[in-house]
Amino acid sequence: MSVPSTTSKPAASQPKKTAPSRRLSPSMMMVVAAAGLALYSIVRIATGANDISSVGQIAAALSLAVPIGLAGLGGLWSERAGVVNIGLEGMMILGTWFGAWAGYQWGPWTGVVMGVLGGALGGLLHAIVTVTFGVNHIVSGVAVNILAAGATQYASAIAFDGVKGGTPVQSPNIDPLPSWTVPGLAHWLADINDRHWFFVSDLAGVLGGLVTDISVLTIVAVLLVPLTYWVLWRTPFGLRLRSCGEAPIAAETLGVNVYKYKYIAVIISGGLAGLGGVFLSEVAGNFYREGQTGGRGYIGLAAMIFGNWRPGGLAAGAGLFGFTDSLRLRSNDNIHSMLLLLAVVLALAAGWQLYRKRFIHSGTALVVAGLSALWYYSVDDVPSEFISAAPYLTTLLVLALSSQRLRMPKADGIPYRRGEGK
Amino acid sequence: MHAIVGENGAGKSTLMKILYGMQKPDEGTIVVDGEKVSFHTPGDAIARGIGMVHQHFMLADNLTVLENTVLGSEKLYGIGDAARKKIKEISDAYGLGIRPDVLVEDLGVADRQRVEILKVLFRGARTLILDEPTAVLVPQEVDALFANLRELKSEGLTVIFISHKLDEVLSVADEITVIRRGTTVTSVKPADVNARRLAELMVGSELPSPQTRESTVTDVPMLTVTGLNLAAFSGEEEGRKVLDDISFTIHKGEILGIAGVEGNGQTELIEALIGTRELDSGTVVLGDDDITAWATRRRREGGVGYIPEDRHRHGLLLEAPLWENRILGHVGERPNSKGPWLDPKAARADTERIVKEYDVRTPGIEVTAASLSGGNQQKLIVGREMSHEPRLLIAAHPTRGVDVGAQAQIWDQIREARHEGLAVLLISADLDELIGLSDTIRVMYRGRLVADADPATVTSEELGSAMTGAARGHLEHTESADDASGEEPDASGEGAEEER
Amino acid sequence: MKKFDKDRVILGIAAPVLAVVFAMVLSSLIVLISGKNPFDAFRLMFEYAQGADVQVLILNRATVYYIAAIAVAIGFRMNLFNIGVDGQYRLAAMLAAAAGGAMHLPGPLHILMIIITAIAVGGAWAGVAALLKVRRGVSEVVSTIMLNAIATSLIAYLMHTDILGRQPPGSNNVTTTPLDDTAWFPGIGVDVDGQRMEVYGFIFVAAALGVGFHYMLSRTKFGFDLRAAGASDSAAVASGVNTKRMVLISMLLSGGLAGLIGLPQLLGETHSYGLVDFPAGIGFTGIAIALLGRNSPVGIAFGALLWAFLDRSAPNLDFNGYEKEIATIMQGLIVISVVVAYELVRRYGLRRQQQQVGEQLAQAARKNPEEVAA
Amino acid sequence: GGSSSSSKSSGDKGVGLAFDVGGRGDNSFNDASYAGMQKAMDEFHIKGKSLTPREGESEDDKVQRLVQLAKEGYNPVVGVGVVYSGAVKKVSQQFPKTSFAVIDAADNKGPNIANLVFTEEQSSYLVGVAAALQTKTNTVGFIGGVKFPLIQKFEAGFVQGVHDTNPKVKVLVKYLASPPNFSKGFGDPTEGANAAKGQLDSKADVIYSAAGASGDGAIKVISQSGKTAWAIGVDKDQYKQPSLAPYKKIILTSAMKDAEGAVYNFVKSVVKDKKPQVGVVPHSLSDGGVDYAKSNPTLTDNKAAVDKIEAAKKKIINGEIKVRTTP
Ligand SMILES: Nc1ncnc2c1ncn2[C@@H]1O[C@H](COP(=O)(O)OP(=O)(O)OP(=O)(O)O)[C@@H](O)[C@H]1O
Ligand SMILES: Nc1ncnc2c1ncn2[C@@H]1O[C@H](COP(=O)(O)OP(=O)(O)OP(=O)(O)O)[C@@H](O)[C@H]1O
Ligand SMILES: [Mg+2]
Ligand SMILES: [Mg+2]
Repeated sequence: MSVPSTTSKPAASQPKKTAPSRRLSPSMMMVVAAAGLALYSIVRIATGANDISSVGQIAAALSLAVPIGLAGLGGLWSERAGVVNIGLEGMMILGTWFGAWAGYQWGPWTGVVMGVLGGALGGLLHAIVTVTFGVNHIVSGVAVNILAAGATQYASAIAFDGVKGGTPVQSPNIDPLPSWTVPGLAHWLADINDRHWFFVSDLAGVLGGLVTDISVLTIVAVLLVPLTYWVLWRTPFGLRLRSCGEAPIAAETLGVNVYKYKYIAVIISGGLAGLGGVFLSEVAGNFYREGQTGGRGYIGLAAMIFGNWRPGGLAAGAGLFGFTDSLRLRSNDNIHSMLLLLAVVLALAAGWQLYRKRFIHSGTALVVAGLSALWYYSVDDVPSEFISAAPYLTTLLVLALSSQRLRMPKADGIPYRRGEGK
Repeated sequence: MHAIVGENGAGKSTLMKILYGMQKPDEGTIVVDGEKVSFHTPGDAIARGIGMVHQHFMLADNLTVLENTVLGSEKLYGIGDAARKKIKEISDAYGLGIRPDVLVEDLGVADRQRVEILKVLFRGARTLILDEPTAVLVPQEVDALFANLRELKSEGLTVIFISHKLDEVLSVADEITVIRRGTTVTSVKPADVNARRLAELMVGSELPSPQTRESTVTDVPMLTVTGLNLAAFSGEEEGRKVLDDISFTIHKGEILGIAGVEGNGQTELIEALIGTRELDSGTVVLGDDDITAWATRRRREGGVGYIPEDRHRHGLLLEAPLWENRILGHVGERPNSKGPWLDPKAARADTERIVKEYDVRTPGIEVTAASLSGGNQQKLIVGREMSHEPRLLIAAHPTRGVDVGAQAQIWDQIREARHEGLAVLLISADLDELIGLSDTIRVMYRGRLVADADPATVTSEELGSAMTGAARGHLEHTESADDASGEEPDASGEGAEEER
Repeated sequence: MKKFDKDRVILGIAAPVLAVVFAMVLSSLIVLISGKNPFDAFRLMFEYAQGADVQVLILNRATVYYIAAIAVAIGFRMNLFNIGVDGQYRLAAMLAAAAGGAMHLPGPLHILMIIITAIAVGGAWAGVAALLKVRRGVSEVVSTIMLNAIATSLIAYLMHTDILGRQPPGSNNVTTTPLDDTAWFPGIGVDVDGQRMEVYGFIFVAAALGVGFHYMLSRTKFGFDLRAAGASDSAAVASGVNTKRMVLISMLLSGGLAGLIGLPQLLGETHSYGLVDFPAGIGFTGIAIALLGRNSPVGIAFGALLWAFLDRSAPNLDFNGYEKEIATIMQGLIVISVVVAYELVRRYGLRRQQQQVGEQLAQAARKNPEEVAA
Repeated sequence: GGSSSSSKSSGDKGVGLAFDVGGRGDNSFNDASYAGMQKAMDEFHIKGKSLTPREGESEDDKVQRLVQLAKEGYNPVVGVGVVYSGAVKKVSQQFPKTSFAVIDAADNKGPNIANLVFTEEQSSYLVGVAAALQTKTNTVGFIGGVKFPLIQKFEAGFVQGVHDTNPKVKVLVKYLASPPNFSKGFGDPTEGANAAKGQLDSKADVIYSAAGASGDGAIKVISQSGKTAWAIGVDKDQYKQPSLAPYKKIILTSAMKDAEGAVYNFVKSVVKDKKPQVGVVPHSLSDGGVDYAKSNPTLTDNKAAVDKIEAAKKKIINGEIKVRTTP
């Protein structure tokens, strides 16, 4: 099963720069995805946890992945231009607040614009501090987070208290943004999904989740992934921007105004994180609420690193997180059934390692596989605390199992001063 | 073709950066084509047809050659096929042999140098500034470069170039300007001066006299290396052998010079010897100890001195004061520490000593390493490594970018230590240095030691041909190779220079 | 040489002071937006902090922040970003509280055992991130973010009443078994209006940690290697530092220290870990303070005191009808302006130093040729 | 935010109220407590002050807040929420002449402490009955904000109410977060919405969320699901909550907890009656301290259902039904 593969199309078309040896052809990828889905389907049937590939599950995964993905994209823009952005959380907070503040007064679309601008404002601050003053990027990001939290709380008390439907910690309601369900198709897919057939229903669930009750912002967010790829890797603008993250001094010698591109990148970064915030306050909910972002900015950052500073990878990271997050939220059985999936996957991995004559790896995988199978069969219910931890554990597990050869932009996080190149 | 020469820190690069708009002059004028100009950014200079190849590579490793080339000038041919076509065109016209779609990080230095030149040509520059373009090239490559430059000149382009290699300057320049401590000393025609006179103009005083050679080689082995093998573990060439069955012995009092084009395994050899790279196979014996399994710290404290090729990356903590840099690499040794404790007082005192003995020009030991000039940084490193009575010294490009005066000093120190029984592994791109200093020379090519030579008789050109893979085995001196015009000495060579 | 140093000291002090003033000016503007008098706001904060009781609270808070920031700083010193201090200290405090509750030992030993447990747990939890980084190349930023969340779940699970938790009758909280009074860390009594208040005895531990951190960095071989690895990875490796081992050790140290963060409260105040009311988020504050104090033990001490002051005097704003978020905003502004000020001063200092070096060398050089010529 | 005027010192300043995390504006029991204080202030012509905490603060912050109130002469002083339990105990000893109350905790003894507690399990039981009667799919859901004993009381009562009414009804239980993630559990509508969606997809058609503002997300999703499904509110009559007005039709009922009355009564006992409440002051079905809401016509028009709920209520009051407090 792979939600990632549904959202990470750009990864397939990326040039042979990263990990040159293991590019799969599109048809191979389809085969792998299908095999994964089949395996997933078997687990579903074996466990009876039909929700794990239901239309609702996929739709929820998508909507939970969107804010994380947007924050991650924000991180990508900034870090590709060489500015580490730990301030995404703060920029996201600004997005939720400004989105709601404008949204309840002047309609949701104004809210979207203002939310993006609010996030961009956070980006601007980060850019001034890191680019103009050359301060350590992490300090600046941490300060942005503190300031954004403090400022929005302060502003809520002024702007929302006493307004009808508002309180010092919550904005009044915002009218909803449009969302669509593809008529006919969605219904038909949901119907097939409900039959719980092998494979076909799961496929229908995946497709159905992508055409059911899709908010306009979800569409925007999904489109932003290939768009980001296109802009950053296929346009002169993107080339210049990335050059600032790889070798700013070299870029400078070729007449690139490094400051300008860093500024643009960090401001766009803030805008994207802000859009993620707007998604929370206008689509996922319909009001601003203090603490609403709940650390999603950090998760977005993690998704970006998970995705090796590439749009496809980060979409996969956000997708994985959103997917497990919705499994966890929707039903306790889901996570229980994942134990079996884990056991099966690890058993397969063990076989593969055995084939490659790595006996220790193989043994470890087999033991863990056995344990999780044992766990699956010995209890009917995973303690709810472990269910809460599932998305985080999964992320960690995937990272630990897939070997990471992280390739961050070379000059990422290194303060740059014009005219100091030797 | 106008050459600029001068000591380290004379202001050559600074002057060029001003011409290129990277720095602003306090006063003065620049006239291009009879028109007074003032540049605020390199962009302005580029627009005026000025292009510059910098002393240090200005390339983004993680971008392709194509991307590095079009960056900043995307308006000309876009960033796609049109640009690729143009690059091929230029590459073919000047025989640069450029592959547009490889990552720069996978290129060797010579290829990078060509990419730098390509970048300039791509922009249609009429005035070329080349800041020490030859420092990392072997003689054949230098010749090829100059051939290209002559061709450009014949097309009406202007070339300004900077070099510390005075023979080179004399052979190609039409006019030479000497600068010293930021001012022009004089302008001369190459015909009117010789290398010695030029050097004296640069330094402002007489040069140290040439060394006398006396052998100090003993027959006590100090370093014995057998069967080193190492495969690349990443990148385009995963699995290729970067060290291929390397064996050699250095005796007490011997300097073994390794010649080779950069990227042929020298770096890996050094890493293997100081223990920062794990070998696939092979043994390293220092004196009587098999140190193959030793960690770096143990090796260094066990008598391996190390002058790294890149002092900024491997030799210094730039933001730390000199006395802390004196501790670096020898933290467990006296006078730097006692037991688990540092002894800053003793370390400071010893730094003072090094500064005095090795003539490190600094106002004090509390200044950061970054505020010293490169030459003085290098002297500090040499002083530090020599202070721990090494049994083996690994010296990689010990005088790179260092001016004539400091160079002589460093050579003297190495010789002196050799006299007292030090074994030295010398790796250098400066063939004159290699020939002048070594007792034995081996040539490294594609991870193998392919040739050896007697420094007393061999010429740089002969070495150069072995370095490009054109010659193998024991290099016997032949009179015909003395011809300085730089024909390939071995016509049957594979022309490996272009191959990669 | 002496002269630069004096200048540097003056600049070093002037910079943060000016920055704090600058932050206050900006905050004033923000107070003005809400139509209130900023001077009153500051006056309220300062007056309130005059009270001995509030000062005790400030010291106590600063103690906790100090430990947290030192824990973060150890990582930063070698370019490791341990966002996981938060999870490390909560898990450590919880398990140490449970272990301490189960033990019945004489005084100092009891406390010692609890401290050791806390250090071990904090270190182990950080060790997971360290191992993942060293063995699998997983960025510690990602892994510690994840481990924070996992720690939360693990704590909640372990606090089930049939595992380590207990629910006092009538209470809606779950706590660990209260510690015997042999495990109570003695505080320093302060008499406030006839009422006894205590400064955490742990303040001495914190101070000792600061001194230890300072000596470790500046006086030990290990500290030198740590700083070298932080200043230049490549140079450190060439000098014989085993970076993987260094990552492991510094992460373990960072986590071990993080384990101590919860102990002042645990041993000096609550004497049990409460699921619902044990403080959270101190790890994040620690990051801000470490950065504010530029990862130096002395800087962090000032940072922690300043932060604690703002924290503790903010309630008086709330009390007098001002938005207490003003204090949070000031904290953010102070971080930015102090750090910007330092950067400007650093740059200025570096330029001056280079110039001076250049001048002195030039002078020397001018004399030299004459000698040679003579 | 502070409230009302800050009068000059001397003697009694009026009521001091220290909020739980979330503070005023949580549309939940902080607000209800505040309303109780306001009511008392108006009625007895006294002043008052309310103070808000930050998330993740430690016990001494709470102590500091209570001390500040008591020291400035506020009397009585109310700590809203479990988290004030230990702090109230400490501060009450320091200010023996001040009356303190803590809401939601019953473990504090002292001559000047009142423990204002509620039998949330009872009201939850009643809405459980309502849910069991309303469901067509024989599946209902419970969403708890943060898993800790207080919220588990809601779960226990609800599940028992459902099963006592119709043992065949399945109850899906979901907690959104663990302590100390209160803002995620109680302040994140996204979490509530997704949990509710999941339960709806698992065929639940009545969902009871005890999850603060996260529950608002659940209510929104239920109303927009296009299915015939119902929400049950918590703490106050959410049918009447302005911010939920668009969805009120599907809010079947709410398990109410009269924090307003509790605070009011406590203040009254101190200010008017001069006989401060001390010890455990229970608020249960019998005194209206907790109850279920009868605002939605869907419920009230269903005579049979209301009768059954009322019958259960009587049985609980007269002790025939004992409601569990732990799941
Ligand atoms: N702005 C400046 N004003 C005056 N002196 C300066 C300035 N910047 C640097 N210097 C001095 O110039 C000297 C050399 O610096 P730098 O490292 O740039 O020299 P360099 O030309 O690269 O020397 P080398 O050839 O030895 O590498 C130092 O002594 C430094 O203190
Ligand atoms: N604005 C400035 N004021 C004073 N000194 C400066 C200034 N800019 C550069 N310098 C110093 O002037 C010197 C000239 O350095 P430059 O790099 O031009 O030397 P170079 O002649 O190229 O030497 P090398 O042979 O090492 O490349 C350096 O020491 C540099 O630090
Ligand atoms: Mg130069
Ligand atoms: Mg130089």
